[in-house]
Amino acid sequence: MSAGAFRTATGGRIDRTHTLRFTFDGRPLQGCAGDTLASALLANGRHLVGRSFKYHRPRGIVTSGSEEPNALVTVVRDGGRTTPNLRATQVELYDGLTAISQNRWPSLTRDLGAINDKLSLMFPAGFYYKTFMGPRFLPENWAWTKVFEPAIRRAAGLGRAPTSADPDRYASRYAHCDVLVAGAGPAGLAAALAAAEAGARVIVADEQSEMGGSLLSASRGAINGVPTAQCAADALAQLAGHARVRLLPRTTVFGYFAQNMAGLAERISDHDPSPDPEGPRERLWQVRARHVVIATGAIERPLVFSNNDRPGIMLAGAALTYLNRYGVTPGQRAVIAGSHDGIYAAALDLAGVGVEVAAVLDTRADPQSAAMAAALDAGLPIRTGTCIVGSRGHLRVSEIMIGAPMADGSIRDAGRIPCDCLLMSGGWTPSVHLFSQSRGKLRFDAAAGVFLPGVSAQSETSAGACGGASGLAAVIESGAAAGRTAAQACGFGLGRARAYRVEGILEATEATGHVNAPRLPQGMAKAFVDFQNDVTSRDLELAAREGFRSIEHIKRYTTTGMATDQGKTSNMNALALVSGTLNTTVPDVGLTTFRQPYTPVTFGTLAGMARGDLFDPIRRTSIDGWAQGKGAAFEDVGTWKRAWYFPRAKEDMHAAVARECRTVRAAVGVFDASTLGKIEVVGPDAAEFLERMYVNAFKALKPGRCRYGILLNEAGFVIDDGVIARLAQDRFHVTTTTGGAASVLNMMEDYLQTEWPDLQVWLTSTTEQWAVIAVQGPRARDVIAPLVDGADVGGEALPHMSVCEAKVAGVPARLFRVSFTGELGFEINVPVGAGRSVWEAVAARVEDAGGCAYGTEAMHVLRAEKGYIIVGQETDGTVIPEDLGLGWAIGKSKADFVGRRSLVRPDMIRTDRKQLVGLLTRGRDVLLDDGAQVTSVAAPAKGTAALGHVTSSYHSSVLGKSIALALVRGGRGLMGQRLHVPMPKGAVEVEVVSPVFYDPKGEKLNG
Amino acid sequence: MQYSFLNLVRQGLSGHQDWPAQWRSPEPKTAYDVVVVGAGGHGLATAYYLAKEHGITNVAVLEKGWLGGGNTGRNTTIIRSNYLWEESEAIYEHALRLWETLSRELNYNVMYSPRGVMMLAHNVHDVQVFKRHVHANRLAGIDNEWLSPEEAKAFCPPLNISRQLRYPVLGGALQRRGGVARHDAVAWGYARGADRLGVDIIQNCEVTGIRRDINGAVEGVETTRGTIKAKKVGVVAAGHTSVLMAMASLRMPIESFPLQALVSEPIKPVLPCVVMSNSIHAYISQSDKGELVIGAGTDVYTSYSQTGGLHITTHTLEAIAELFPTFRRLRMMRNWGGIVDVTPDRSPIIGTTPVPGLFVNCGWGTGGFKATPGSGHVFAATIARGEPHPIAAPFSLERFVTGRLIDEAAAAAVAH
Amino acid sequence: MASVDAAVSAGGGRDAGALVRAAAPAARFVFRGRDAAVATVASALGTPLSLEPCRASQSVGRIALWLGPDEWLLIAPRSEGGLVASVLAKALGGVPHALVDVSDRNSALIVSGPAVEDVLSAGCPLDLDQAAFPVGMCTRTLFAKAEIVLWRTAPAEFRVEVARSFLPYVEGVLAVAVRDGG
Amino acid sequence: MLLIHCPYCAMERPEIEFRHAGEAHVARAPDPSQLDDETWAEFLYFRSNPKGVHAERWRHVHGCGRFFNALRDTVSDRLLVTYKAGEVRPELPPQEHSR
Ligand SMILES: Cc1cc2nc3c(=O)[nH]c(=O)nc-3n(C[C@H](O)[C@H](O)[C@H](O)COP(=O)(O)OP(=O)(O)OC[C@H]3O[C@@H](n4cnc5c(N)ncnc54)[C@H](O)[C@@H]3O)c2cc1C
Ligand SMILES: NC(=O)c1ccc[n+]([C@@H]2O[C@H](COP(=O)([O-])OP(=O)(O)OC[C@H]3O[C@@H](n4cnc5c(N)ncnc54)[C@H](O)[C@@H]3O)[C@@H](O)[C@H]2O)c1
Ligand SMILES: Cc1cc2nc3c(=O)[nH]c(=O)nc-3n(C[C@H](O)[C@H](O)[C@H](O)COP(=O)(O)O)c2cc1C
Ligand SMILES: [Zn+2]
Repeated sequence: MSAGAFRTATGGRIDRTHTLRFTFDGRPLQGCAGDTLASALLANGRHLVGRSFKYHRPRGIVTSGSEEPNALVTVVRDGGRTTPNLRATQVELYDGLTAISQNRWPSLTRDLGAINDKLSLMFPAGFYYKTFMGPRFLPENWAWTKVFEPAIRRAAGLGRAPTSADPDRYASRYAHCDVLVAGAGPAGLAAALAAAEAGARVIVADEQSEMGGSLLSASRGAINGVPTAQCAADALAQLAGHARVRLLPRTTVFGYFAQNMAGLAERISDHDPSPDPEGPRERLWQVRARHVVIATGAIERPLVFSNNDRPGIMLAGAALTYLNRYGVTPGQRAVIAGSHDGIYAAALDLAGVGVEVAAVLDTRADPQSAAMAAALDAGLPIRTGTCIVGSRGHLRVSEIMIGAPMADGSIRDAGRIPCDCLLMSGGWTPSVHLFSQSRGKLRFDAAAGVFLPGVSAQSETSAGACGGASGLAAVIESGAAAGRTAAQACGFGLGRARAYRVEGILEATEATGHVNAPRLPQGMAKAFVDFQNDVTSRDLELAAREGFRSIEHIKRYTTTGMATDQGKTSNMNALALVSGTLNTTVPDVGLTTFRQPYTPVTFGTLAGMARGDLFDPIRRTSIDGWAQGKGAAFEDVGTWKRAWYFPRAKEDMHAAVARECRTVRAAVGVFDASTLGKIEVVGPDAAEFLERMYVNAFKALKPGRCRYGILLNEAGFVIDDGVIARLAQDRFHVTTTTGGAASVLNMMEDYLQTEWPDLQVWLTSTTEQWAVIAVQGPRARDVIAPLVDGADVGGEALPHMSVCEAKVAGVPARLFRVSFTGELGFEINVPVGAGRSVWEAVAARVEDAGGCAYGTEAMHVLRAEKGYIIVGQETDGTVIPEDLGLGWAIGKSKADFVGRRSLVRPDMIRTDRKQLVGLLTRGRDVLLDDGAQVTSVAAPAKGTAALGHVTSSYHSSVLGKSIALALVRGGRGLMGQRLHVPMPKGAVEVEVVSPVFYDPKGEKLNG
Repeated sequence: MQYSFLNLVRQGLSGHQDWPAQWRSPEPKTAYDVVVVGAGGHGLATAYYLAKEHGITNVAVLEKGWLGGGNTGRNTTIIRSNYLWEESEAIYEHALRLWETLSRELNYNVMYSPRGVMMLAHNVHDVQVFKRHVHANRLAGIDNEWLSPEEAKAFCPPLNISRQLRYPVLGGALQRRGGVARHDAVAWGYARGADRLGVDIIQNCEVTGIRRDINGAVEGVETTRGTIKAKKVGVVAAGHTSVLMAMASLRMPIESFPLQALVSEPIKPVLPCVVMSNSIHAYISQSDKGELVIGAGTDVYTSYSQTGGLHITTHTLEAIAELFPTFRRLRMMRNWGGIVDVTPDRSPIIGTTPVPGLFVNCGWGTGGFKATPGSGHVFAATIARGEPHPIAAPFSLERFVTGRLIDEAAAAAVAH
Repeated sequence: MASVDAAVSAGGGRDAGALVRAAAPAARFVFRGRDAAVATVASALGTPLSLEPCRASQSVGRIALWLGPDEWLLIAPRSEGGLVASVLAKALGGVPHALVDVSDRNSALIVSGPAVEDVLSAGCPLDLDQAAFPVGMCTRTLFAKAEIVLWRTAPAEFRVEVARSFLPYVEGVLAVAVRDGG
Repeated sequence: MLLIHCPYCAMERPEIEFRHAGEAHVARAPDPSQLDDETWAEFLYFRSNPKGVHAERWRHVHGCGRFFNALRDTVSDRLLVTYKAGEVRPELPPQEHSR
């Protein structure tokens, strides 16, 4: 037989003619198109697929869906595409698939870690809190950090992270719809159809490769005369016919956020043996829906009994899915057990394909149902009032022990049944995850023993099994009704309701079945509640015994529900156990919080296309290309790239910067200042507005003149500065720091709109309108004069701190006479489109004049030589103008400006505040570290408070020595004194000097 | 019963039947000497040190939910003391020293793991700021060292130090004594310790009012389990501080924001240390169980909802995936939020209040887990003596009036 | 969408079909002011300024995009820039207002094609369905991490105005989005 | 991600287009120099930070650029109403408070 000895002859949705080869732990196997890795492994009789987290117990496939706790594998692909911790139940088989098991060494069948199982008495829940603190004779924490913790870490974890970078791409999309349907089982499909037919814009997402949910596992029955298994395809075809319906298979609705936003993770290419290398692997959808229909079904619960975790023990519903959807039988001799009618359907279907049904065990004493009657008719060996008390077998179950519960609560031995698989059903838990994430309140349905959606918090409806509907007819009905309600909530008419007639189904009589009272183990045996994290019934009892009452504590102490399946199959069992142990009710104990994601979501999917150059915008000036051509090095300033320095042949950064500085001082330099923020402030009240914003007086500023502006926050601290030019009575050109451009504009708008809405003044960002070419140096005027048309650039006509309009190199420009170097300087503002050409014209003349282009580093050195501050370097959000020696800038006659009141708070008028000073090192070449501390003695005792710190430190090639700016306590009163700067190699003696190192009289400003 | 390897073995042989409750669940008494509001790490530590160091054992810790269920139970557990300002250095270093001996002190393994905290610099400005920290810390006797990108990579192999990164790693500041601890164990250890010294920890008991006598001084609290008298009340309620202080008609310089964190599925050890990147908002370590524990940024609006927006998470994972390209295929397993109490200068408020008998310890914002032992220690002293412990003194409420802020945010963006 | 496959491929297909091209060079002005000035501009420009939020108006190649209750982005052919500036300046005379030339501040892209909504939805959080974002609607918004002004000029065509330095980024994201069908 | 109704654009827009701007109705005194240190500190730093209905400011920064006010429930994060800057805080129907 092809593709597995446990494959049925016919049936299922796989393509038997299309054989796929794959390997598991190196062993070559075959499956069929349409298989999952799990179904293909089972078809080959392979149940053992992994080892548990803590005890390394052999584990098999328990479920057929995303709730799988055990069957986690690593799928190996080329390069960085290997992925750990995938659920075999969700991995679609493709030709050549390579999967390996995890958390075992040296092999899955012989795993040394299994010793933990033998020693498990030492490892109850939370054991690590109680030990590893000694031994006493060793220093505190020594053994823990050196021995125990490393050992624990090595033992923990499941799969291995890839070792090379992920080469795949991830896409993302915002989407909007009227109705989002989560889950495309019978309820979801009926809802989608109803909503679509009412005219709504619908998105349907289902995490599986094929839509249809439980319909795909149906073996009998019909809806409106169409066999159930065919119904999904019909519904999908109809949905596809609606232009406003979007079907998203392989897409998990993983999160339900505020105001009906849902996060969806679409898996696009993992199922493909050779995916399009250009295409994305997965896609994040952020969907805003007006109404959400949650139709996510229900999840079956395991039974809790001794050794309930052996390979070969699986959920009955899963077995049905493997049989009817994948054509796979779970074994040759099956025992089927549970407290729910589902077991009869499973038994009948298995018997129907020739599996020997060794026994059907119903824990209920006297169940009555059509399903049971059918099983009786078929002659299946049914035992009611019977439970399972244990299992045997090594790497696979070989036998189960059964018992009969007595009236006094004890259990009478009722024998053993040899088998190679046990199919169990402890009932069904409605998937209320998304509802709960939407912040809806759950209610406990005592009759069914489950939590169901109670009070909604958002516009949503739960339909089908997740909403508590039982039986296919009711499920479809609730889905259709939900779809109609949803469309109506979005303003569409109710429309005609479709009629659905369901026939021939073995309906369950109860929605879910009560949480099965666990049959607790005797002796050493363990009964697992949370399979993946190896949490046993005993761990839960221990937690209760140790005083943990809250289920939240019990969860964290035992780690139940904290594995990759987040307790999908285990939380209700844990809850039942705990409430039993604590002698209270399930709703009194309550649930832990449902959190997104519903199932794990790839980091790459969440990061989307934000990687490499698209991680954040890379902003480049219009002159950037020129700088690149000259081999400039760049630095990041906010999102901008700025030319940092322009190394010439063999120059390192130091040499290049030294040359650039000398050239500016001796001749002329040209600098790209385009990134400076610019705001055009226009209107009759413009001067008044700026007067209120900045510390400086602006009303008195004459058109054509500029002023250095300092901006404080309301707390009085310097947050920005820049040159502000008055272009006309009602028009200012304000510049800000590169990093401050957006926040200053925001702050100005804030005051304008909310504090002074009466002012007639408007703001426009012009940062990107103007390219700014700074020409600085004694020859600056010579360089630009021939290029300027329409203005006199002479010292009289255009004095320091003035502005005019002119043509530069033929381009209309705003020409500023300003200096950030202390040299004669101009800043040519031209429209960005002409930036490069004007720059080239200027740069050519600069070079002819013996000058050069300089970068931000030289700019920093030049300004530091002059003692000019840089916001963010000399300031750190705790500095007021007076600290910087900028008290002079404050408009003395002004009644108010932003931050003024704060400047007279007690701490601001202290005399021992840190003040900006210059520092000169004893040795001329000793360079202080940025941020080095300043102390009064060379070797301060540990814990001595510093006097201050170095804010800027450079080697000045022009002055032939190192210079530094520093904020020092009472610094202006310490001129000439010797202080110390402790550095890694010993303290450096420094002299406190004026922060203006170069041209203190400012004579060079005039060339 | 003492926790020890020997007792673990002994108990193992008898099926662990005899472990006593880690703490009692007592009924509240009508009066206590001190009531601590909030059974987070800080509140429990406060009670523990009140009993242990000041002999004040007639203490109740009132908790509206389950102890440790606030931010203590939802933080990324980063511990370090390399803060900038002297006042901060003093308190965080005080805490770090206590961390180093905490497991034995409490006889509870809190799994303090000094595996090193590395903060990455991505631009010249970052480099300058971090170097300033390094220098300041060294002067204060706090370890902090500067690493080149290559050294950073050697310390943390999965780190991407490619110069081609949008924000390349230009180096990092490493505090080797920094690390992580098992957050729940910290709450449980202090709870057990305090309980053993006689403190009543009363869960599911929400404080709904603060009672004051005719002189305005505190005389007790109203709770969902009745009135409880006390002449001294210490509020240690993190995100809920404003709500509690409003009960005494006090407004606070605090806003409460959602802060999110997430974990990946567990994987074998890949990340040996803690990595923080303030400028691109990513914080990551690997727990002993194997999950990557990742901290995100705060949402922009105030909220009491313990959840946050997806866009905050995606933003964080963008940064993580860029710094650790081998993690891109790993998957987020759970995402949650806490409510952090943020002050204007990102430094805590510890001390007295204008209401006699009412003490407050709050404002730890995004970074108070690391301070837990130190905070509890100095707050206990403050309550016991009725005046601020010297280390706590600079963190007074008055600083907002005088303007003497301790602005960690100004110098280093977010402070985890 | 005729079949399931077609419906699915609209979500992930690569033949989605959208085209990105640069718009013709334009003159641009930000006009800000109060009611009196608004009327004056409208008549001088020959194009009414929409007072309805998020609506564009245009005639004879002159375009006014509502950006805010006191803010419009005026766009004209590049060659008419000088003319528009002087006409407006003259008309506005003593009326308080702000008119700022931002011709070079922005660049513009035209994105068109049957998949244009999906492609833009790769980065734009707004509902671009015609019912929600009809022809003639314009607004500042976000495209991934860049601020843009988005204007629907035809059922399957949008104009994207973006600050100059963000253009490579926006083009980069668009290129990826087109390749991925959104 | 919240959905916020901008009263100037007259439509709901996604949160990422907005910038939160702190508590609303914290008025800056016309002449701050008249205030004592405590009152000024109150204006600068002290906030009501309520658990429940909160009046706050938002700016539609990547939209129309306007600052406006909103009432939001800080427990459910539901935006109850938004209104233009300068308008008085609206009264909510009683049931909104209790949610
Ligand atoms: C996601 C996240 C990541 C973080 N990461 C770090 C990190 O890496 N490093 C770090 O140092 N810090 C971090 N922090 C911050 C840190 O968690 C907190 O600063 C610290 O845990 C605060 O401890 P606490 O004891 O003061 O507060 P909590 O643990 O929040 O305790 C306060 C308690 O008060 C209770 N309470 C409130 N109101 C009442 C009432 N009316 N009556 C009774 N009880 C009440 C609450 O239920 C709560 O249990 C993070 C925080 C978050 C949310
Ligand atoms: N209520 C019960 O106890 C019970 C038990 C067993 C079977 N059933 C039967 O099962 C059917 C229930 O139908 P239904 O439509 O409610 O459920 P269903 O199980 O048929 O469909 C749910 C679908 O939702 C998908 N899904 C779940 N979570 C998702 C998520 N977060 N994102 C995307 N997709 C997700 C699943 O893959 C599945 O396809 C009925 O036929 C009913 O009789 C009910
Ligand atoms: C450091 C740390 C590690 C965590 N590890 C896990 C984990 O392995 N599995 C898990 O499900 N949750 C883990 N959590 C998250 C908790 O389950 C929970 O989400 C968090 O404590 C917040 O509580 P809440 O979600 O119940 O509100 C971890 C939390 C923290 C703080
Ligand atoms: Zn708006």
